[in-house]
Amino acid sequence: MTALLQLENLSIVAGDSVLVEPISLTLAKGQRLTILGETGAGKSLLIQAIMGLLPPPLRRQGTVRIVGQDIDTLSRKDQQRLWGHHISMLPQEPWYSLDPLMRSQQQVAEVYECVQQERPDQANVKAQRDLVGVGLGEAGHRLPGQLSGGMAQRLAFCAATAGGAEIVLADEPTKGLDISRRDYIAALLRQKGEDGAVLTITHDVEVARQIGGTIMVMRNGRLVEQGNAESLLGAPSAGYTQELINAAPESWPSVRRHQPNVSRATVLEAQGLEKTRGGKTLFKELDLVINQGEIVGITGDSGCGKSSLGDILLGLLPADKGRVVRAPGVAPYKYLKLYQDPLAAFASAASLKQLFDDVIRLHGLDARKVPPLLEQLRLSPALLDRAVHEVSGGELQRLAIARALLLEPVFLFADEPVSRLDPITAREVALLLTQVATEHNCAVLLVSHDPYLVEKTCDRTLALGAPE
Amino acid sequence: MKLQVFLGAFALAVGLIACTPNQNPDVLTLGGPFEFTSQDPARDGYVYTRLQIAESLLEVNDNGELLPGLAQTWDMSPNGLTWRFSLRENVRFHDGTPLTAEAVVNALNMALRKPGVIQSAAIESVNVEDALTVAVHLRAPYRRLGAVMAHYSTAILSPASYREDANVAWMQGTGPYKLVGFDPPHRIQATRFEEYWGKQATIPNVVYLTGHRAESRALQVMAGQTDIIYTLDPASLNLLRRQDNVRVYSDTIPRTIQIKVNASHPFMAERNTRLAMSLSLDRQGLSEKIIRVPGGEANQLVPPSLAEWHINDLPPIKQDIVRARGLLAEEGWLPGADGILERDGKRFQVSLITYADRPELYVVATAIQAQLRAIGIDVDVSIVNSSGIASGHHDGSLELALVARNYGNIADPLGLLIADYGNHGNGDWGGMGWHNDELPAVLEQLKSERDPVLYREKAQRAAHILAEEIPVIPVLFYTQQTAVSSRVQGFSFDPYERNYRLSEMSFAQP
Amino acid sequence: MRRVKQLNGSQQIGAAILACLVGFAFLEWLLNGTDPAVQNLGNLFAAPSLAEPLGTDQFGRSMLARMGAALRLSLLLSLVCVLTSATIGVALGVLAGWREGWIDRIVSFVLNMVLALPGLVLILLFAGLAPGSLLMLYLGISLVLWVEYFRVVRAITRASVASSPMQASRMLGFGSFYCFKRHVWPALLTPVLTLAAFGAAASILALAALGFVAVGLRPPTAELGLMMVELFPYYSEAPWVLAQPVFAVFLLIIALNLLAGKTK
Amino acid sequence: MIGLLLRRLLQAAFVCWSIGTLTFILLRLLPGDMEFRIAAGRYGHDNVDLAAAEAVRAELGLDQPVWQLYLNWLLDLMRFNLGDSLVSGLPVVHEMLHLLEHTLMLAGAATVVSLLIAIPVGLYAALKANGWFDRLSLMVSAFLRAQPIFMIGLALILLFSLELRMLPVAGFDGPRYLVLPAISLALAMAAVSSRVVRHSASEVFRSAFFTFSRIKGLTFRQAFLRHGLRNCSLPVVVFLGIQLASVIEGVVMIESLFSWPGLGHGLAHAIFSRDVPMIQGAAIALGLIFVGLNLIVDLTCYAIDPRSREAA
Repeated sequence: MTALLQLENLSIVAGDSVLVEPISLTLAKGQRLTILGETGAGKSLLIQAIMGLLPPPLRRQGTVRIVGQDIDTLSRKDQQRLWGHHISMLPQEPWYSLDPLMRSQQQVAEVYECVQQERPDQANVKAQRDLVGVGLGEAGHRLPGQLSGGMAQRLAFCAATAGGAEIVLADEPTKGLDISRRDYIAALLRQKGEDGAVLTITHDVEVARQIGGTIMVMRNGRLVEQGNAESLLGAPSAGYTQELINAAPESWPSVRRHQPNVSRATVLEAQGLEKTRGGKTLFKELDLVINQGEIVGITGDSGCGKSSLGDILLGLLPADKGRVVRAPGVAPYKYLKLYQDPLAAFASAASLKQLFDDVIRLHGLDARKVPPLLEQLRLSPALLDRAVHEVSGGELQRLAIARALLLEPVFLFADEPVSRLDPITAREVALLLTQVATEHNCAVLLVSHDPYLVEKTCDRTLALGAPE
Repeated sequence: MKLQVFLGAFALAVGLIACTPNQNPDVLTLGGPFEFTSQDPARDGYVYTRLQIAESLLEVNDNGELLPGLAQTWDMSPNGLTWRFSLRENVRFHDGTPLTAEAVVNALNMALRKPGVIQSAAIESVNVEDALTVAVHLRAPYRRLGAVMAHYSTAILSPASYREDANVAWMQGTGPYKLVGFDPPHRIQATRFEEYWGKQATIPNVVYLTGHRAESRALQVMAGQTDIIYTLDPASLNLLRRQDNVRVYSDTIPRTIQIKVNASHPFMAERNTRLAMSLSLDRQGLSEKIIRVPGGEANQLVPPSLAEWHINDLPPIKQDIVRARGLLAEEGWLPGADGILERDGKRFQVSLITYADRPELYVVATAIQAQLRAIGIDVDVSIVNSSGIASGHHDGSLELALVARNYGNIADPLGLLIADYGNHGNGDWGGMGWHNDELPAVLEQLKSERDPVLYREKAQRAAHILAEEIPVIPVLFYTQQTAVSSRVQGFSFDPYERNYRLSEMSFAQP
Repeated sequence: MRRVKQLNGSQQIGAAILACLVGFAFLEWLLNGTDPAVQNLGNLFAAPSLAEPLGTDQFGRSMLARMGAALRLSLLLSLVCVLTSATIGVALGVLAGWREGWIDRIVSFVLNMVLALPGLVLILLFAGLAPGSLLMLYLGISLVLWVEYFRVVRAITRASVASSPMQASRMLGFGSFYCFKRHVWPALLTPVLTLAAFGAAASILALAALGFVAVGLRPPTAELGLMMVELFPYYSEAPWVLAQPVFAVFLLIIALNLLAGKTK
Repeated sequence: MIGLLLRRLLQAAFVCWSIGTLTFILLRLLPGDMEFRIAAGRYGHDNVDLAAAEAVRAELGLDQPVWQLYLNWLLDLMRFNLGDSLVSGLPVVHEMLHLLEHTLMLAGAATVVSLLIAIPVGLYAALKANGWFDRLSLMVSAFLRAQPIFMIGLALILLFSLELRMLPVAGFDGPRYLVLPAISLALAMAAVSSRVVRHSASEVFRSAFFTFSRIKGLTFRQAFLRHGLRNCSLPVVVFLGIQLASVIEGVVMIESLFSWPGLGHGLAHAIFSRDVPMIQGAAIALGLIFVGLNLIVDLTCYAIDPRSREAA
């Protein structure tokens, strides 16, 4: 059995600093390898190094062999000749990797034409067959902009593999996908790995589990442990691996309280809401009551109107029908929102301290309330001296929570508050949010595409179906 | 790869163009500032007489004397009320029809329907006397009718040239060249008319191109693109004189650069003030350094070429700042803190307008502005359309105007001087707010004066009044600057600008 | 000073060139008392000397004085035009972008009218209205320039108003002025400064262009475009004199373009 | 598609009305008596006097009230009758067609030449981004952009007409006269558009989809022809639309410098002689060219970008 892809002491350096420490691996036909780790673990650099696409200040050391050829012995042109024919890559952001002006099927068909030298009509037939194979039979005439994230990734998969490459590298192929779509891509990769070789990079333990094969866990550019998927995930020896496994919402502790307290006051009530978008009815005749201090979850696939519902409840978006009633006598600024991207909550031109001071001055608050609040959210007060761009996403989201809680809100709409964060951070932030909100007696409407997350954190759940 | 192909193609294209010479051996190319919009002699007729497409009954020689044109002979009845013109035989229009008295009467009647110099003669009727004789009947004697019949606006075109409304559809003249291309306002093409009654032209084709920027006109002749450029700007003269392949001709023509003064303006009503302004001018400097043609200093309005009207023994006006200041002080003008003259708390501040049609006026105005500033007069110069002079005269807003006046417009300046000074010494282009009754009276007498000696005496008297009273300040005698490519032979310049004499020119053999 | 440090390399070069030109123009005004209109027909096209460091022109006028005057004119006119058009454009742009509705519709209507005519044609019409009037040039150029500010500012304001940071601020209870100060203005500053630099360059070129088609300023005003046209026929006789206004315009424009940063 | 045409058609009508009204108002305010200016244009500068002016006034009915003149003009405009030139007496539409022909010839030739320069230069510079050619083309472009457009024209005249004597200086009498004005205008346009081509091409070369198309196995040439060209031409075409305004401005300058008998020259001349119908005609013609060229840009974008077709 010949090795299709072989790395020997491959490391990536920038000047004097080592970004990825030496790593060796061999991938033979029929093998699947998944590298598991958080952002900043240097996983993506590894793939770029194998493809020869490292951005200039970065350098590769060690040997890469593709189908037995040491790529250092090949000219740049010959290296690129391996692309598509022997090695291919599934991109992280499929939308950006597809030509926005070309119809889906053509993007696959042209590979047959150019790489396999097929006649155009034949190429089209084959492309059509491929698309049908991944459930895109109806979408061949669409442009990438008209595809959903999952469809775009499946199209990219077809295009990347049409050239007949044995080796497929996949860089976070399931990022931002709903669970059902995520599983579909994982299945495709698993299947491809059976007649070729697949190297996948992901932070999602579930994806790694589904693809199977070998798993390597990486942290900060260093290999933590490796082993067979089942045994490694079943009984990890490294604490970090365990942490990663625990970070999946399935493994979170349930904070759900037994029954919402019926005697609590109502903070928000919606009656007969209806919203239509792009000719599709997202929901209709929807009634919802949110009581003080309770945590309500909303789930559903992307595009089902989860976020719209939250915005309608806050009055940021008009409803087509129905009305929203707030509790009488409560100041309007006590109904707030947490954004998916924490950057979206802050003005980028001012320092965090300035922004906090603005809020304190506006509402005549007590500045001494800030340090204990930050402590509660496990934040260092020194963070406030930095600019918005100088703190991590997890910290910024917690700062957003802190700023909201300063105003002692009665209702907080959290729109996918952790989906942009790394799993371990996501877990921490999500659990903190629900815990602290409860302590402050603030109702939370938590929107997430991940049913497990909602299940573990919310008092009750509202599932939105697919739009009609 | 692509780039090399492209560069190669570009070089090839440039190379091909380069192989074509700028000069065509069969075409004489002319350039000038005049834009034309119609073929009507009353509007743009000068273009067609200059290009020798249209001809008039009479011609004018360099001395301003009338010569036979389409009319071989002419005479005036003893009472001066009837003029007879006998036409040349065997003359054909460009459309092949013969020149007859009827055609001439038709052409003159068409001219009478439009404004123009022909209106200055009180013409009662124009009649066919016989097949080749035309009679013009006047209501009052008009000695200078001959000059009118030499004017471009009375050029004779065939009857087929005119539309119902008296406008010209396509010009059918009698000249040595016939019109073949008409692209207003920029291009006229003419080819030799083989059945011309006189001497055949040598050069087969002529093209006139309008170039409204003086500096690009000068460059055209340097580049060999154009053979003759009329009306050059002074700035380009030195440059052109240094070229091997260009000759520059400077011809004095009966045109004078002068300052029209509003004498009813409270500042300039006194003769002393106008004299002081005249004395402040460095005419020699203007002539040598600005116009770049030495010897153009004007001490009176009418240039030497119009001998009857020119005072030969008048001394030149020398710049005399001290005397100018003295004269102004006599009138109560004293310099203020910034050097500008003041009287009764009013600053001597006036506006001077001029127009852009003649390239040198603008430069001369700039120099005059600085020279008047030196005696304490603050002048604000603005450029207007030439029509602004006449309209400023009528609404009284004009203060000073720098103009170029053509005294040779119709071979004798009488008509022009009547227009300029006939109304108690005033006229659109002449005096303004000035009051003099002697000059108009003298001019009126000249209209019917038939004795040449008396005519001269009275003309001299008129010239003296103008020199003495200074209603208009003479500055420079105009010089026509023409640049001619060295391949052109037989060039000469008509000081009356009626005729470019193209048919006498030929190309040197290369 | 902090802003100067924020500039990149080529922007600093641009700022330095501009500072030199401004310095020259105003030092000349302070130190050199020569009247740029005083002629000396006996001293045409004098070569540069101690008395006349830049030589003299076709009327024997001091080129030092004329260059100083011309630079002051171009700089001041462009400054005033940019200030006017930026003020109007930013004010209307913020108003239209923020309020949308009828203000937006009215201003956009005027905008379409102005845009229907290419800028120079509009300036030509204005300059033709009163030839030689600095006021008309100023009005014409400003009228053309404000459109660009308006479009950019309206788009940015719209985006800012719809953005989630501003939505967040609104929910926190902040008023319009705070939202403008924190969200809209910081987003506007850089593009408006870039537009200002391009606008200044455009007005300098427009002024020169009008001088060229003879509807600009009157003689003996020292104006760079007018000087170029007047001196061009002497290109072989006195090339160093012609080179001065040409070089000055070149430096002005390149300095402003460098200062503005990347191509639009 | 229909909506696109309709929108531009509406804009064209709007242009006619607004330019007409604006020029009418502006020119009513012009200094100097109109009849004198017209008389000067008609009968020569030496023949302007009160009599000639009176004749003009009577003939053209210029003593009518202003609102009546305006109303008449609007009615004529609706019938596509732009009136007769006050100066030459010829129908304005006729004169416009003559001038329009030359302006379109100049603008068209200049655009073609500028693209012939900008596209290869921009692409080559993008291909070797930050290499010597890129830097050189940036410098040349910055140099050209720092000139008033007439300086470029004058420099070309000096070189090609006076020193090399290859080409005529000014005027129009055959295709050779087109070369210098077109190249001057083209250089000024290419100075900007070559950088736009360079920018959008390097953007495409660095884009994820271009890299992905290579990874799929396409050669550089295939990837460029199939994905690069169309994607980088879109911003270039959009930019050309923006550049149109400066092309029209350049046309006015270049026509004036080269005595080119086009609309820009005609407009400047008409403003000078206060020929109201001609000014309106020329300004409307320039405005309509502007709208027409924008329509071409729209249609080109429409052809290049399938997204806009889906949206329609």
